[in-house]
Order: sequence, then C-alpha cells, then structure tokens
Amino acid sequence: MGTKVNLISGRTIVQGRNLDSKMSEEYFDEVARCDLNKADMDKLGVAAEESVKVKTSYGEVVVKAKEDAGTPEGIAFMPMGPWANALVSGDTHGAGMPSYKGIDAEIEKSGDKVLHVKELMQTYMG
Amino acid sequence: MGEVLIKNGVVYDPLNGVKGEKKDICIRDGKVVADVKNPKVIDAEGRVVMPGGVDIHSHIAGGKVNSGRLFRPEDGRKGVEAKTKVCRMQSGYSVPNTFATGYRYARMGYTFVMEAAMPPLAARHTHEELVDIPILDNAALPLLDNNWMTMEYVNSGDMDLLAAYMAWMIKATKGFGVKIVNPGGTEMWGWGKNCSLNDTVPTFDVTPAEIMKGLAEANEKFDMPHSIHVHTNMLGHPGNFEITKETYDLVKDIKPAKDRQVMHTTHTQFHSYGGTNWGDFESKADVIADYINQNDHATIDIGSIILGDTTTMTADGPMEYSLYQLTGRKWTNHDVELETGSGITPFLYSGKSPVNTIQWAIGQELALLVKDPWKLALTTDHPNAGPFIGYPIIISMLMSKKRRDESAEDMHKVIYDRAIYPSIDREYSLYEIAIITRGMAAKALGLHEHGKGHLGVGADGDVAIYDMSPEETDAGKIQKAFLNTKYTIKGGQIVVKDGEVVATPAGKTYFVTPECDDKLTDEMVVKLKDKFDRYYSVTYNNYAVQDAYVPNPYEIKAPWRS
Amino acid sequence: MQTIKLKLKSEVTSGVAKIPVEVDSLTPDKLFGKTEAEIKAVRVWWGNREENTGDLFDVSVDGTASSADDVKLVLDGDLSRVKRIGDGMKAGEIEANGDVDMHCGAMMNGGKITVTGNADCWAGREMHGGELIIDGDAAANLCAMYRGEMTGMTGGKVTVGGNADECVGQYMGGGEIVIKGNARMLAGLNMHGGKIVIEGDAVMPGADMTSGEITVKGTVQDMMPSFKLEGTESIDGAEYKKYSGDLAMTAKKAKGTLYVK
Amino acid sequence: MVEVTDVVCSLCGCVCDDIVVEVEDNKVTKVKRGACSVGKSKLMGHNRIKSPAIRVNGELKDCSYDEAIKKAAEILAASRRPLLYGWSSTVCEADKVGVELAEEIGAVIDNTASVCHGPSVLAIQDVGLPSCTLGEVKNRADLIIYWGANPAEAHANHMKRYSYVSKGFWTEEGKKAKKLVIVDVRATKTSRMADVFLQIEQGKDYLVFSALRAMLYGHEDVVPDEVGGVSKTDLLETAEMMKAAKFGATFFGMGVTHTGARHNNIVNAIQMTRAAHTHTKFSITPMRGHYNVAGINQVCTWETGFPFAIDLTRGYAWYNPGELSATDLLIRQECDAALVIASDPGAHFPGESIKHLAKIPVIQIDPFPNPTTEFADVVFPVAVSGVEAEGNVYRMDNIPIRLRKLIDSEYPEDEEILKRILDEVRAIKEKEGN
Repeated sequence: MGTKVNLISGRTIVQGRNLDSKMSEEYFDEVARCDLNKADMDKLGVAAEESVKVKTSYGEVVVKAKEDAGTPEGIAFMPMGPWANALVSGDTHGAGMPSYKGIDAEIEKSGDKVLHVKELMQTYMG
Repeated sequence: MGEVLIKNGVVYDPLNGVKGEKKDICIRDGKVVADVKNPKVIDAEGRVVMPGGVDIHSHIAGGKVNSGRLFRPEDGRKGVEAKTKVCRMQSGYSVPNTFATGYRYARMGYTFVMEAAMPPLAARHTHEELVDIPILDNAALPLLDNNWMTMEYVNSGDMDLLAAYMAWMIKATKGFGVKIVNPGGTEMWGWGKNCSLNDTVPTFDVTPAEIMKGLAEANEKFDMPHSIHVHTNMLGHPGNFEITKETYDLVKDIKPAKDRQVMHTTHTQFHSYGGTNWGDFESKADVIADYINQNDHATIDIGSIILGDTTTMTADGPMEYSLYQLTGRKWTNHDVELETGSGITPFLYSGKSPVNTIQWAIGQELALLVKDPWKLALTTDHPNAGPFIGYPIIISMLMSKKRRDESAEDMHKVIYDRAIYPSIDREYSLYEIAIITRGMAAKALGLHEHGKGHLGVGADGDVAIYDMSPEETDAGKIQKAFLNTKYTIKGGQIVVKDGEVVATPAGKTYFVTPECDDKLTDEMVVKLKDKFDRYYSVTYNNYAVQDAYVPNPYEIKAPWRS
Repeated sequence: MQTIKLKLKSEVTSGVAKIPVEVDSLTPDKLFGKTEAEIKAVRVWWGNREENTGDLFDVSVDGTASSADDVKLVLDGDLSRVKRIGDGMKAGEIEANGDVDMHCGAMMNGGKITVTGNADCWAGREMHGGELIIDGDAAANLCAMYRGEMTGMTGGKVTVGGNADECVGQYMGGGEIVIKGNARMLAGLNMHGGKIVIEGDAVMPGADMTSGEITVKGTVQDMMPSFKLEGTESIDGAEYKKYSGDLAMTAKKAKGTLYVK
Repeated sequence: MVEVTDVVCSLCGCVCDDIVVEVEDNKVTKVKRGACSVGKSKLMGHNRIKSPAIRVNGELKDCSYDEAIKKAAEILAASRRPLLYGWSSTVCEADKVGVELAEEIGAVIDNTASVCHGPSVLAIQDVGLPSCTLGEVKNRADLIIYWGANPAEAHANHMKRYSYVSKGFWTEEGKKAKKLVIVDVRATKTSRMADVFLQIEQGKDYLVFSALRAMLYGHEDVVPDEVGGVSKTDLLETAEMMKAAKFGATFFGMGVTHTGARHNNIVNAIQMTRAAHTHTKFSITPMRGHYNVAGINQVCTWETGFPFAIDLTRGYAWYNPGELSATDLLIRQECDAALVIASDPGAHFPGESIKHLAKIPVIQIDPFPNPTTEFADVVFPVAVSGVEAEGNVYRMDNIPIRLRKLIDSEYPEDEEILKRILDEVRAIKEKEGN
C-alpha cells in the first residue's frame, strides 16, 4: 500500500559536489533517493536502501529510500536532479518557476530497478 | 583615419574665446588641425557648431544604475527601439540600457560623460558597463569619503598617508578623481542612522567636515586634473543651504594644484533648500548663487529637475530611505563594506506638487543667478532630477524668458511666492550654453588639457553641429535642435547624421594615475592589507581592477607636488 | 455592421513546435476601414518573422462599418497559440472561439471581447475599459499589472465563467472582476481600488491590499493572519464577516475590505 | 609545483576568493585551503566531453569544431523561435556574446535564474531589495536569519566567511555574540545550530511573513495563535529578536522561491525586512546558486534592460517571466531549437519540459557531459572557467570578481565558440540576403 506525502526537492552537499559529474556513481547514489521519516518508512515497510516508487500527477520514478530524522512525517525529500524532476509540475502559474516543492505524491514499496541517468533520459525521447 | 572639413558653421568654442564666428574646423586622424588636404566636407552653413558636449556628472554605469534598471521593468518598456543595421536594441527612459545611453547622448552632441559614483569594491562592474556604452568617452569617480581608511587617517591627521590611500584607490579602481557622497552619513547608514556636517561619526571619531577638508588637501597634493567632487551632507532636506555654504567654506583656504576650483559641488539644486520642513520649504538658490559669485574656489553643477517619473539613485543611502518613506514605492539599498553604500527608489516630479515646483525652479535659478557661467555646468544629476535627455528642455528654458514664464503658469502657484524664478529676466546666449555644456565641464575636470571641450588645434575631433540658426529665439526649435544634432562627430568620425546614429565606435576610458612616493604607499598598504585580512570579504590581491576591464585606456598621470 | 472572420490555418500549429502568432495588430479599431486585401496584408509576428495575416489566417469580410464600433472580429481555429488578442483594443467587438493564449484583452480601452474557451495568463492585463468575458477558466495574473508596475486593471468589467488561477487583479485600481468559480491563491494582491467577487472558494485573498473590496462567497483557505475582523454584514441575504486589511501594510494603509462567509 | 593563492572558486554564489591550490604539470594537484568540499571538487576536475560532436542517427559522432559551428549556426539561423538558455556557469564576457547572438537571431534568452532566484527578481521588481555586501554582514550583523536555505549543504562556506560564524569589526566574538534563526520545513544540519528554529508547515511561508510584518508594525493583536504551523509565541519571540538586533541580515534560498506563493513569498520576505527596518538596520539577500547567475542577470539587464526571460523576436526586448522563461516555453512547446550553455536543463527542468527539448535540435556548450548531453544534437566541449579560463563574475551580493586561470586548456573558451557561431550565423544571413 502506498502512502501520500508532500514531496519537496533541494540541494545536498554531495549533489553539489557532483554538479559537474552527474554521470558518476556518486551522483546516482546521492540523488536517486528519497528521504523519509522513520514513521513513514515503517508505514511503507521499507528499510534504508530499498526501492520505493514515487508517483505524482506528472510522472513516476523508482529511487532508494533513506531514513532522515529531520524530515517530518508526511514530507518526502529528494535531492534536486533528474529523478525528483520527473515528478514535478511544470505549471509556473505565470511566474516562470515550476513547483519544485510541495507536490502531492504517493509512495509505495517497489521491486523495480532504479533507472540510471542515461536510462531515465531515454524515457523522454520520442 | 581620414580628414574632415566642417565648412561655414557658426562656431562657439568658449575655451578658445570663439563666440559665434563663421569658421571652418579641420580634423585629421581624429584631431583638430589647422588645415586639411583631401577632406570629407560637411557643409554647416548657417548652423551652430560646438565642441562635443562634456557631462560632468551623470549616473550611467555600474551597480546602482543596473539595480535601477533591474527593478524597473516598467521603465524598461519605455523608449524601446528595435535594433538596426547600425544600432543595438534600446530600452528605458530614466534608466536606459547601455546602448541607448550612448546613442542618446551622441544624438544630443555629447561625446564625453563622467560616471559620477563608482563604489570601489564594485569598480569592475562600472567599467564593464562603460565598455558597453557605445561612442562616448568616459571616466568614473570612485567614492572615497566613507571609507574606513579615509576616516582613520583623517582622525589621526596623517594627511600624506591619506593621500597615499587616495592615490592607491584611484589607481586600483581605474578612477578619475575623488567622489564624496554624504561623508560620514553613509557609514552611519550602516546602522540605519545619518549625520550632518559637524556631527561626530561614532567609532571613527571624525566629522564630515573634517573628512571633506582632509580629502581636499590630499587631492591637491597631486596634479589631479579634477578637484574633489562633492555631494555634501543633508541632500534634499529643507534648510540645508546653510550646510552647503559651510561646506564651501571648509576648503576656502586650500590652494588648488592647478588652475581650477578646489571643490566641485554637484546637483546643487538638491542642496539649496530653505525652510524647516516640507510645509514652509523655499528656494535659497539666491544665497548659494551669491556665495559662488563672491568666491572663486568652488564650482557647481545644477542638477535641474525634469518633470515626470524618474529613478533616483545615490550612494547616500539614508537619503534614499527618506525618499522611499515619503512615497512607499519600491526601494533598493546596497551598503558596501568599509567603503560606501547606495539607495535607489523611483520618484515622480509633478508640477502640481508645491515642493517639486520649488525644486524645479531652484535648478534653473542657480543657472540664472550665478553670473559667471564658467562656474557652473548643466546637469540633471541623471537620473536623479530627471533623465539626461531632458537637457534640451533646460537649455531652452535658460535661453528663453518667455518659455520660463509660460512654464511657470503650468506649475503650482507656490512658484510665485516661494521661488525667485518669475523675477529673473536673464537669458542665456548660445556662447554661455556652450560654456555650461562643454567648456566649463572640460575645464573643471581638467580635460581641456587632454583635447576635450574645445576645438583648438590639437583638440579631439569631437564636434556637434546643431540644426539651428544662431539667431533662433523660438524655444521649441532650440529644444528640438539640441535633442538631435545635424551631425555629431566623434574623433573625426561621423557618428550621428540628421539625428540618426550612423556609426558606433568604442569610447575611451580616461583614468588618472596619481604618483605617490613608494615609501608612503608601502606604509599605507600595511594598514590596508590588515583591512583586507580582517574585514573585507575579498582578498587584497583580487581587489584592484585588472587592465582587461579598460580595453581603450587613456591614462593621465598626476605627479606628487613635493 | 461588419464582420471580419479570421480562421487560423491548421498548418500554423501542426509542427513539432507550437510557435505563437501575435495579433496585436489585428484589433477592430486597427482593421476598421481596411479592405479584405488590406487586412490580408497586415503584418503579424509569427515567431521571429513577420508574416501577412492572409498567409496565416483564412480571411473573410462581410458587410460594412461606419465606425470601429461596428466592426466585429471573429477568430476561429486553434487559438491556443494566438497571443495578444485584442491587445490595446479601443472599440468594436472580438469573438474568440476556443481557448486563447496569453495577453488577451491586455491594455484594452473599450469594446468587448468574448472568449468561448479558456484564456491563458495575463488576460485583461492593465485593462482600462471595455468588457472581457471568458466563458472557461482564466490562467494566472488575470487583470494584473505588468512586471514592476504598481497599477493593474483600472476600469472595465471582466467575467470569468470558470475558475481563475493565482493573483487575480494584482494591483487593481478600479473596475470589476467576477469569478464564477474558484480563485487560487492571492486574489486581489496589492489591490488599491475596484471590486472583485469570487463566487467560489479562494486562498489567501486580499494580501497587501490597501483599498478596494473583495467578496468571497465560497470558503477561504489560509485566511491572512494580518486582517482585522470588523463585524458582520449581510450581503444579498447572506451573512458575511467583514475584515479590514492588510495590516501587514501598516494601519495607515490598511483600508481594504474583505467579505468572507 | 607552483602554489597559487587568491584562487577564485567558480562553483556557487559565494565565489570564495581566498583559495590556495597547488599546480603541477598543468594540473591542479591539491586544494590546500579555503574551498569547501564542493568547491574543492570543482577545482580538482571531472570527466570531460572529449570532442565536438554532431548527432547522426541517434548517436553523437565526433567532428571538428568547424563542422560543429557550421551545424549549430544552420540550426539557429533557420529557427523561427530559438531559445538560448543557461549562462550562469560561465563568465560575463561570454554572456555578452550570448545576448548579441540572441539579438541577431531573434531568440528568447533566458538563464538559470528562472528556475532558481527568478522569483526573487520578480519580487525585487515589485518592492526593491534592501541589502548589502556580504562583508557588511560579516562586520556588523548580530542577528542572522536563514529562511528556506540550508547553507551547510548548499553554500558550505557561507556562514564561516560571511555570516554567523565569521568575525568582523563589530563582531569580533563571532557567533558567541550573534543570534541565529532558521526557518525551514525540515530539521537540517543548519537548523541544529539555531537559537530559534521555526519549523514551518510546507508551503505556508507567505502567511508567516505576513504575521511577522503585522507584529513588527505593532498589530500582533490580530495574529491568530498559530500561523503556518508556528505558534504565536515563537513568532513574537522572533519579532522581538528582530527589533532588538543592531543589524539583522536575512538570507533566503530555494525553500522560499520554489514553494507556495514563490515570488510573492519573496515580496513578503522583503516587506518583512522593510518592516524590521522601521526598528533597526535590516538587510535581505538571496542565496544565489551558480557562481555567475547574478552576472548573467547583470549583463542582460544593462544590455537589454531586463534580467532574464527576454524575447528579442521583434529586435527589441520584451520581458515576461512566466511567458518567456525556458520551462514555460518548453512545456508550451514554443521553441523549435535551443542552445544550452553552462547549465543542465536535462537535470534541472521538470520532465515535461525535457520532453520537448528532446524533440527539437539542441546545441550544448559545456565542459562536462551531463543529462542534457544525452539528447543534444551538437556538442561543444569548452574550457572550465575559473580553472582554465579567466573572466568576470558577480557574487551573490553582486560584487564583481575576476576568475583566475590556473592551467592551460586544450579546449576553447565559451566566448570563442559563441563568437564563431555568431559570425557563422551572420554569414548565413548575409548569403540569404537578410
């Protein structure tokens, strides 16, 4: 069973360190992930490093779950990057800024593989 | 470069005493020469010919100008013109983009503009924009009065070290001279406060008066082309005329290094206010003009108001805050560590407002009441009192009593009670206009020795040909002629023809190198480096403006006067 | 009465890219007095090239007009990439059949525009007069100001049959806006005059308002915490709480009125 | 081995300029001091794009720079609605050529501000920005507020060099004599250092700003007991701290620009600063991301009159974020070609935008392969500014600093590639008689 969360994305230091090496494993490990509160992890029945599928009205991706005490219950945090951005709304409401934070999302445990950057980008090709 | 011959024009060249004589001007390789052999001939028959205009004080480039552009897209939608085969795109009215700035000045016959306030820490920004302004030769005045180093040396009385610091900063910023803006007050604005001329600035234990006197003394230790350039305390406050007078008195006894003023006070309109509040606000232009008439050590530019919407901007942070509190409009502030600050807010000058009406009158009154035009320059403190493209309006006002009377009728009736304006009959001649728009400015900046502001042999081939007869008395026609030249020639090249920009050569940046004794400099640098190590947010070695920022340099050396 | 029909040719919007056509040169007052041939030759921007109206639209003209008021412009075809319909219009009538792109009725001074579908952002931007009717939804910044300006709509009337997105009537100084459906966040932001009626729900209405009046007939989500409850009032038989604000602008400036159920 | 001092970091908006590195055999071999781990990583270098390339039958095939320039110019000259996007991780000298190219081909030019601090720019256009240089904060500020910003992760040197942890003239004691307020949805490394941590409900920033404004103007009576998940007591305490400060400095990040009311959050943050200014000195500064995003805003502003999202279709500038921002244009499928430089929309744009980008011809200019490279049709490898090329950049507080060149590059600079494309475009247009 999935759980409903409010999804936000943002920078992390490892993501920043790999801004110029986004094709690297370190970037993949850092960015293709989703931070959740322990309560939400338990609710989903996932342990750290297990895969979850995150779905919004705009797309879905599979990423690794990570427990983070600082993230409140009901909030999911993903480092900014291609995986989070597969889920965000492009509607800028006449302001030019997509909603990178505050997206209604649903998370469920998943047995699917986490797509590598190249594979993820392939999903946008024609 | 080829030769140009401007034939049969009626020439006004005040620095050479030429008062409307029919005279040919010959240019070869960008300079005025005695004769030419195979020139391109421009027939100026019956038209007014002047040296290229020189603007002594205008805000055209740098951080606060660009902050003004950035936060006023509503200004940017005015004055829009598409690119042409010759010109880049144009936008903006009170804060035009760099391209429009160059084109519009050139179309008015101006070929040199002084950017009047360069925050030293952001000097690279000023230069980046100056490079991007087409046609105009230019220079910029670094702000040196609220600097901690300056205040500390003034406090300790080390005038030689102050001079060494001043020299180092002018070199480091590729600047032209010393700019002073609300001395002490901008530092106090770091804490949200302000001060007046004789108040003590806490921590540094100096008064604004001492700062200005100290910098004037330091400036005159070198053969600086320009004097200190002053925006004194309490700009825009009712009753500030006393402070303005006191400011002049501070430097009365200092001997200038060259044949020029010891102090230039800018946008003097904003400093000639009487009254005690906005209710009893009145003109004291007569008192200020009298002072200038009776003394020879100070010059002014007027900072005349152009009615309408504009963008005010100055390093005088507290003043901009007061203005924003009056209007409630958008307000940007940018304090610069250890050095200066700035504030920006839009403002509407309305002829219906009694205060704006008196301000409007004062600028012109100053021009009309100062007897010797060699003591004043035409400015609008662009864009503070209005955009520079309003100069032709002011010129037509000064030349026509009739136009002034007609205009006064459209203003608030307070003009008849609390301004001197309606009683003044003087009308400027074209010769006098040539003085206040080029000759005086060039001389006050020391640029006449470098080919600016005149048409004598050896001068730069910068010429404005106005499409008007010297006999013209119709104010409307005068205004039109001064807005768009028949020809503007820059360095011997035609850049404007029939009011249209036809060529856009790059301008040169003039900067001064004050030559200071190495020992003094070394001693000063020890103290300066400590400031960088402990308080600046950039390093000493990354501070000075690199040569790459001034691709078309014109260096003026200013030797130490033992 | 004259009817000018312009139907956008399908090939204009059938490419990989949907490049907008900008029709600010095609208002009833600008087309008044022109022959069909002249209308076909009016230049319009399609991307970075100027084209003849006749090359992008099928054009037909019926009847004659004695003034611009008598000119009715009917726009058909896929209008979802047609921007600036009725931009700066002074007189006459425009009927746009379908969804229209941004800036419909921007800076409008007079006349009437009817949009039978949805209107994209900035419909009625800086509108001074006339009437704009949008049968469907209005996207963000309906009747708002242009960037940096402190005045949005100053006059005229706008009716939206469906919902409206964020910032309805920002910096509104006059005129009237009626939203039959819901309004997303910050309707009446910075409002300093005029009237907005939202028949459905609203989020954070009236922020930073200094004058003017907003009525929300549905429910308010996230009521601004800086409004003062002044009492209750009955409007059209229903009981409303009357708030004044926005006190975040200081008490001196907080002269706006917000009616909430 | 040579030690180079005063090295300027070309990674984030902090633009630290006191870095010391070692260079040996035309390589940066060690970052000795001054850089955070992110900056260090930048200086040490990464995998590079090796050769210019053109996509043929779905595969990038290496080619010469001449061939790539010809191809790029053909794409741009033929385009009816080209988008030129990026510009934040290169120097102003290149940005200027970019504006000229956009003007020449009637393009929309936009920069990464539109997905970063574009909302801040819109807010500044509404109410202005009472701000100061970072050194002012260092020397004077006794109250630091980070709102929706997490410098410990995103601007790792910020607190140390400029704000809470730094020591300056009136702040010799450093953080001991300062107060730190953090406002965030999540508890972070940064929030752990705070004197006051306001953990607000996601998306409710706007309400919280308005409540604080009302308090600063003396109208706490109308504020309800809880606003945006924060108790009135905590808000009152914060308001009192603001009033009591000698110099307050607010920094805000994408936690505010990306969420809820977005640009209007920033308007409200600035309005809060104006309200605080009626009590004491207060400043507010956006935590700009890329090292020169402030610079491309500056260049665009002085050349076109506007900072980003500029349409030069008609030969003059029409500015309108929300209409002309890159993500809007792409989602609306308006563009028929794009040039991407010094940025990575493939990684940072919403999927919906990338879908259109993948359909149209894309020219990429970048030192490093990234997600955008996966669908780029013409690719130019270039020198790394700040390591292999010098030039001017603007720090987050708009202080201009010159990047240093530390080593030679086998690749051309951004500016050179852009100039060559511009020349080639002009040659094509001349041939066509335009």
